[in-house]
Amino acid sequence: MTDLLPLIVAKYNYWLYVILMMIGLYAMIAKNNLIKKVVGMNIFQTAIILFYLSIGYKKDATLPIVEVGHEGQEAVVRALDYINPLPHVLMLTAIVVSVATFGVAMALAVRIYQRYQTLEEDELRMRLSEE
Amino acid sequence: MKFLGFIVVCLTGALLLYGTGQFPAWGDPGSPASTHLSNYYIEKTVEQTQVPNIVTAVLADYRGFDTMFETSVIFCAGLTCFLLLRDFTEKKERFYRHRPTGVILHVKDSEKVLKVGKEFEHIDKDFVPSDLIIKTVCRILIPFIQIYALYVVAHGDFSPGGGFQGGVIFGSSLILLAISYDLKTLVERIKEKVLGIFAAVGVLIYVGIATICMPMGGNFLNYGMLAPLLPGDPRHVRALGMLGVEIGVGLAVMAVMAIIYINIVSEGRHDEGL
Amino acid sequence: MDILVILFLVTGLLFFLGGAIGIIRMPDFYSRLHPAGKLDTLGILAMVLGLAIYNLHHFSFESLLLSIKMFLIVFFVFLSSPTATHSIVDAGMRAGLRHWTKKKRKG
Amino acid sequence: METIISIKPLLAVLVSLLVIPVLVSSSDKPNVRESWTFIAGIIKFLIVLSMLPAVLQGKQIVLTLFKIAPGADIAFRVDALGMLFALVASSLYIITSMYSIGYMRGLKEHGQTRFACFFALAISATIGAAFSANLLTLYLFYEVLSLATYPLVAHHQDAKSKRAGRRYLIFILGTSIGLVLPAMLYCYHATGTLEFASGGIFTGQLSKPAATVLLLMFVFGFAKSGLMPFHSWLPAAMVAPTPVSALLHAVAVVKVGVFSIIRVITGIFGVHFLLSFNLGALVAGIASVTIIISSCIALTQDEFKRRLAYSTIGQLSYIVLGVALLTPKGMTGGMLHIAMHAFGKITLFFCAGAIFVATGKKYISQMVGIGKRMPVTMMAFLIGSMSIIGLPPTGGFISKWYLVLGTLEGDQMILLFVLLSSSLLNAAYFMPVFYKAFFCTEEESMFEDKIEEAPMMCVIPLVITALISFALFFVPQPFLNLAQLAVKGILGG
Amino acid sequence: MHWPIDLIVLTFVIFCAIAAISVKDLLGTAILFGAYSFMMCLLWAIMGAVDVAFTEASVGAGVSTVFFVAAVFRTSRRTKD
Amino acid sequence: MKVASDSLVKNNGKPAAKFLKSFFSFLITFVLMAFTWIVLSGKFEPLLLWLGGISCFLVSYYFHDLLFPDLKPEYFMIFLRFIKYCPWLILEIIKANFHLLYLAFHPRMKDLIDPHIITFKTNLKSDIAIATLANSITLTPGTITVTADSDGVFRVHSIDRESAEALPGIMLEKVAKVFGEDI
Amino acid sequence: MTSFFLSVALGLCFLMLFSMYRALFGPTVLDRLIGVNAIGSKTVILLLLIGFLYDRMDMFVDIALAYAFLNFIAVLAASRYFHKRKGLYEESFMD
Amino acid sequence: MDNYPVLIVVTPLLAALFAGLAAWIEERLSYPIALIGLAISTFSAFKVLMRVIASGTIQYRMAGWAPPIGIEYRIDLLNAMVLMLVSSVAFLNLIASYKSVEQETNDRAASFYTVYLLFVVGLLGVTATGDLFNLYVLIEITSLTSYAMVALGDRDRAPLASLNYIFIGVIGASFYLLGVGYLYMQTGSLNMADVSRILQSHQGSSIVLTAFILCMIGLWIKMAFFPLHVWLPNAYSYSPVAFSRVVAPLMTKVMIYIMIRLMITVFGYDYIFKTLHLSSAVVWLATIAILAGAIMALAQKNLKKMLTYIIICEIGYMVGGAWMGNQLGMTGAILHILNDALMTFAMFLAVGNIVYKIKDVDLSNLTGLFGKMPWTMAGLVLAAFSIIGVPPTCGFFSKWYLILAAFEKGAYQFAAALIISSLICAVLFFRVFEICFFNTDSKDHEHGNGHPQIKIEEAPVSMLIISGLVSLSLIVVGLFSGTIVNTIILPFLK
Repeated sequence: MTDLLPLIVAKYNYWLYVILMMIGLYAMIAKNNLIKKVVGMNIFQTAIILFYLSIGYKKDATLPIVEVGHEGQEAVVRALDYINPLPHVLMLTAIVVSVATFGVAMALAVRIYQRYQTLEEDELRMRLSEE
Repeated sequence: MKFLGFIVVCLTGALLLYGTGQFPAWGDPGSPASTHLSNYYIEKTVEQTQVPNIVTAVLADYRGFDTMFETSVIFCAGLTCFLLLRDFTEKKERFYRHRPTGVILHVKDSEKVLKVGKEFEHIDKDFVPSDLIIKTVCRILIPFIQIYALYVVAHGDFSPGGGFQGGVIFGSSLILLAISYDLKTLVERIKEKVLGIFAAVGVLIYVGIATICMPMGGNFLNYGMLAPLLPGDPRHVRALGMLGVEIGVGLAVMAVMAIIYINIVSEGRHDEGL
Repeated sequence: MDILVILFLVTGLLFFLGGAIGIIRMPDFYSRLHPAGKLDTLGILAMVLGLAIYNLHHFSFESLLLSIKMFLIVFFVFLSSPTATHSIVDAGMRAGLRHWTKKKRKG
Repeated sequence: METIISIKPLLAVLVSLLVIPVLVSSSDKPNVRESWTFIAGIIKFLIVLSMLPAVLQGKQIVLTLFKIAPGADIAFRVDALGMLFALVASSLYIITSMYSIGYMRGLKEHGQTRFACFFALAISATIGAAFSANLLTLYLFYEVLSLATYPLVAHHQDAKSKRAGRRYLIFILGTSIGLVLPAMLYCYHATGTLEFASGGIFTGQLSKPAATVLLLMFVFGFAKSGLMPFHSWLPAAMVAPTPVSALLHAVAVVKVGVFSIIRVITGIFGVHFLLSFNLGALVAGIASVTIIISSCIALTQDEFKRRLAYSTIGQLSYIVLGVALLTPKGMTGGMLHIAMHAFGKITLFFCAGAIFVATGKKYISQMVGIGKRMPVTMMAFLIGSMSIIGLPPTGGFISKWYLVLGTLEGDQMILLFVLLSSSLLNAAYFMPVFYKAFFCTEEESMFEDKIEEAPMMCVIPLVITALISFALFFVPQPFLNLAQLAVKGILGG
Repeated sequence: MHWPIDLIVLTFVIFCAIAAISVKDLLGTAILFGAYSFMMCLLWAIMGAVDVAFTEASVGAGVSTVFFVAAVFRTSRRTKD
Repeated sequence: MKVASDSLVKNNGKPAAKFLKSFFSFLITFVLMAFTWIVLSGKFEPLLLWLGGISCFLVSYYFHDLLFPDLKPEYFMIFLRFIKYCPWLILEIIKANFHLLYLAFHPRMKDLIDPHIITFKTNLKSDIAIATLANSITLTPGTITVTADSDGVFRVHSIDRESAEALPGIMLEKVAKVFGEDI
Repeated sequence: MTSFFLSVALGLCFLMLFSMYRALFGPTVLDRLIGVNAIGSKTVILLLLIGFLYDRMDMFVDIALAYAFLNFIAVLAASRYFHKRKGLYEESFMD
Repeated sequence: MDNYPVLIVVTPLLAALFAGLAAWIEERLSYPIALIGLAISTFSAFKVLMRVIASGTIQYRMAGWAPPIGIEYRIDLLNAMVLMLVSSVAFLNLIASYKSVEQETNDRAASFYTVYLLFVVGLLGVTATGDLFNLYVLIEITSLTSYAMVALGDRDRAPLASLNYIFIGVIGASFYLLGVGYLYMQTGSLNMADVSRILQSHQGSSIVLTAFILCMIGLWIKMAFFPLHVWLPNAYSYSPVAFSRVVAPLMTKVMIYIMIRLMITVFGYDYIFKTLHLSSAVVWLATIAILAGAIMALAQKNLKKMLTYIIICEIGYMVGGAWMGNQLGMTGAILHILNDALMTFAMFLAVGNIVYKIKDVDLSNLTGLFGKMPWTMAGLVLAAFSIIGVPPTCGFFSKWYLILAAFEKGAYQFAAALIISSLICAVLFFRVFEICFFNTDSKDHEHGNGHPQIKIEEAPVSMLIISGLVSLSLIVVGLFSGTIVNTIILPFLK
């Protein structure tokens, strides 16, 4: 037990990200409703963000915003004191992208509903084959 | 499909779990990811750019090129929603509401057009009058939210936030206006055309600032070259460049969020939303 | 000073606990809204108060501004929370949700 | 061997290609269009002819156009064999185009411009194939030729020609892409070059089974040669207008197939290589089977052009057979037969076309007594068929003579028997036509007793070709010399 | 130091994710999706990624939930799974 | 069905007065915004102050009619009275909250509560007064405003009798006093 | 003090579980909405607490503030749905 | 003067934004703006290509930061070629699509150009960049714009196709992003050259292996490699013509370019072929892809849909070639990027012309087209020959290298698949030609006499000229393929 806790602490973030990603992926593949799929898509994307941020985390470090000294003198910045900023930057971009995709997907869902009055994939398929 | 999905998911999960086997421990300061590039950013940012928020500095300067395209993505999303949903056709059936009394007229004849103005307003069949309490409270809240959004944009250098977040919050304030009153209020206040122009201009500010650096003798995006154009301490020129860029991002994002919301919620008819 | 902070925080926690319990225990949607909407609001007030006081430990102009900023949160919550509650209850009404009454249960 | 770098081969190819835009632009002025075709044909012939002296002196004319990969450029090389073929093709192009004017106008065919364009394209490809320096270039022009002739085959645009066109494509493209292409690439992979070399390009990279497979892939792959399992496109393609059939079966298409096989056997595998594995006999066997069977089928055909088609299949196999004998005489005979058969067979097709133009008859059984009505045509027919059968005062005799000598030289008595018996069969399927045309009673004759030939533009070409067939018996030199030169080059003697 | 909170919030996140995709009412999905975003935001604040947390707060809690509700408003709440 | 009047419709008036009114509302909004900005920012660098000024100007220029659709001089007094009202309200809230806490933790909660809806009419006129009253009602535990329309009719959901009986009562008086309206 | 904050934070997390129960299993959508709203208010405090844990309060206040705004907007939007959709057939002028 | 590399990407972006502005202010301006933007971009690409051929790889530092810190553009011969290809194809298509955009996107033309330009920006950026994450962002731009464009097509079916495209596209991009994350975790860097340098010492790591698999699967999804192709046919065939003309030739090819780039520049030959030994498996997969694509194409009744399956088949060629693990295969794959882009472009140009005149391109509607639109059909025929692999056209020469590579590796099944697919393509296209050639609906052509004079109804001249130009370029490129291989591909591979 004493060995297990450090191991879990060391890796659980990664394991849980995998689980989250599996949930998202499953929803995207197996769900029947288009909006559910969009949700799955978003979960999938957040899982990736979680993964990246887990990479960037550093124990006993503070936010990647440098504390400017109170009297204006610049303290020496030590890399160990700050969390890795690069994954944050990357993930900001990724979030933006996912929002954009989300908006477009929603717009499309509205369009599809306008046309077919349903968002269930099997019903859509039926409608398509009827025409 | 469910079974297939399950199998795919399990395979992917197995692959990823296999990959985690050799991961360095969570939060390990000595992992390669935290030592190679990031140290440079952490140690040099303040010195090189005078911006305490490293994330902003990396976002808008070191990797500003990414962010430029990120903004383009947002712009593109807005444009897409507009293209997909915007519907300019006039409906044959129309509803009018007499403003002072709240009487609703249902006009079935497409020829007859009531004058929309002070007395009558054009509504759709989903019309529900907005709630007084919500309306009043939101009326008070919205300017504060907006000033907050602008604060977030302006303080991207010092605190979390920046153009994108500020833009989103500003956009939400507009959305709040649309929710608490109705969509028409928003559309009347900020015309669709203005939003469209804002979206393009926002990205254009970014790309423009980046492009100006080239005739000034630097590489693309090299804000350092803007020193002759800007007032103030030349050491701060990069920070100023970033600020300009953030403002562009904020403008674009604000406009795009509003565009997306308006188009989705009214199916592109811009009459009545949530 | 610390005791004051702890006191406030614990009070806040208590309010939150009450809210949480209320949310679980109350019989219907409308009565659940009462603890959710109000106890949480007060909980926020108490806790922010505690934190703001703690923030003033190293007193300076900046930390004072920061504390005011924290109170800004409270200000907004006090404006928005009842509105949200009202909005939800209105939604419930319009959605046609029946409210739980004692009589019905007895009868 | 001396080589000359010259742009002439390219010009020869391009002439008829460049004339296409002109043809298209003058599509509503038939006379102008036709004269352009003529001019192009003559220029082309002259260019080819201008290279003849150099080739006869044993020189080669070389031109590299595009470098694709080491050892496989798009390049031209004019040697004796190519010259022989080009000479035949370009000369007959003039005649055929003259004939086609008469034929097409006589029948008021549609799409004459299209016809002329693709005709020009096809002849360009033929010349290109004749002059190619390596297998890649040859393959290129081979494919172009296949595709250019498709619209010609399907010219009528009705269900029958649709079927014929489809079959044509399936056989030709299918074999060339499915068999020749991999074989060619395998050669390139194994040797790193595709240049035709007199001794072949293989130097022991292949085992016997591999070589056999490769050879068979090539031989069957060039399905234009009509070797037996892949022959049935040819009779089907007879739905095309007769000038096309003439071009297909006498000059361009089928001969390109045979020519390609000769090139592969001599230039890629090399005579010695094949001899060492005794693979010549294999090809010869296939060829002789084709000869016998096709001749027998030809006997049963009533449609004139189909009979000619089966005859062509047989005659082409003569050429393959001759080359596959791998003896000097046999090869000379085979190559010579390209020319001789071309002139003979084109005459026959012209005759068939002329009859169709004049009377609208397609079947032999309907032609009883036609000799009285169209004596010139039928006389030409006689000469042509004699040339095909191999009877003395015609050119066909010479090539057959060499073939027979070749079998004797190679000690192949069975093949000799095949040759002789097929000659008999040839006679058996041609003579009845002639007999019915002239020797019939008044009652049997299906035509009025009045001489009414096809239009002049139809008759003149067939007279010319008949005369040339006749003349070649006495003056076979240009072709004979070329063939002998080619054989000398191949056998390195 | 922060790992217990981190772990708890992560668990919540996963609950929310599972619930969001299995609720049989799309508006419920939208609401749970909002909760999911809250949790994510919290998680990232815990991990020290304030900028990301801010973005997620503004995007996930604000805009994207609103878009979601808007889309559901214009389509239907019904779903079979 | 009654419909709330739209407060965004500009009321008629002379152009000059209208301009003055909007200018004042702009000014007050600007001051409010500037104060908020300073609280938020906490930095006094010239650049940031400039930016703050511009931001406040933009917001108050474009949205001043939201905060103060019809500015009256007595608003200042209202503001003062409102500040006076706040402590009482907070006290009331805290007091009542303990009541709710008691309810929540009570083992036999379901016997104690008796949810029902009551309706009452007030004479409040202005939107802001109605909203304030409604929010105050909602904040004081035991009662939640369900609807409140511009005629001053309130529907309130209360969790038990006790809370219901306290309404409208003293709170209405206070609010009416704050906004200078009759009860 | 830090450990106290940590335990308060953990306590809040624990309380969140209750709200989460409503959000996950709430019989109606509106119950979920209540749950999420409650989670939101707890999260605001939690964010402030984390700020203290990191000792970088100034950074986290902004987030908490934004959070308070945006939570409100989301809840408003969700409840506004019912103002429009369900009431359509009962109260609207349309029959 | 040294800013050409970035100008390639930035001018279309600026043009897109100005076109977007113009959409609100003066609609007619947006087309010329777009045209000018792409013209400058093409010119810059040409300049860059010339300079790269003359003096080797160009590095361009964004914002002046040195590579691992900032983003860099690293343009070598392969990049330069693909950049040239993308920009010129986009430019030509823009010229050709003026009329069809007007016809298809009623009153949204200006916005259409904006999205179009953004799409091109994405493709160009993807090609030019030397940074793994920048690549992702740009992939997302291309994806997002293509979702939009696809959805603009057929009013009934396109939105659904587009939504499915979004789902699969997001999965693909996310897998790639995950792969980059794994790489970042192992190396701490995002610059391709830097990552590659660090990876030298981590050959056996399971993280790298996972990263590799994830990146490849992501890209395969994006390029519609066989089992992951399901989105492509619907998405491409329902999109508006002006867009499908540019997405079909470019999108998948650029993705293949990325795959090759990752294989060569990031992971390295040795890692893939010596450490992992994945070559034969993928070549088998490619073989199946080719056959499956070809066979599925046979079953289609719509010209556009048939072509999309042929694209899937062609992807199999390129993936197979790239994974062959020898120089010939890589040469073939790279050459086929160029050739396939050109021939698909020519094909879709011709199809676009047909669609302009005949709305529905079901095969049964095409009767008598040779008579009606001879020039268009000439273009179509050339493109078809190129796809079949008839010699003087360029399609033959890349097939040449691919088959040789297969022989060299001993992957005979791949060669066989190539040949069979060529045959199937021949069958497919000649079926089309037959339908277009034989005018079955007019009954009065007994024996070739008295054909009714068919009225020629050609597409607009602008479309025709581009179509003809591109079709002719197929032959020119084919004939000069030796030059291309010797000056661009072989120096690059060495």
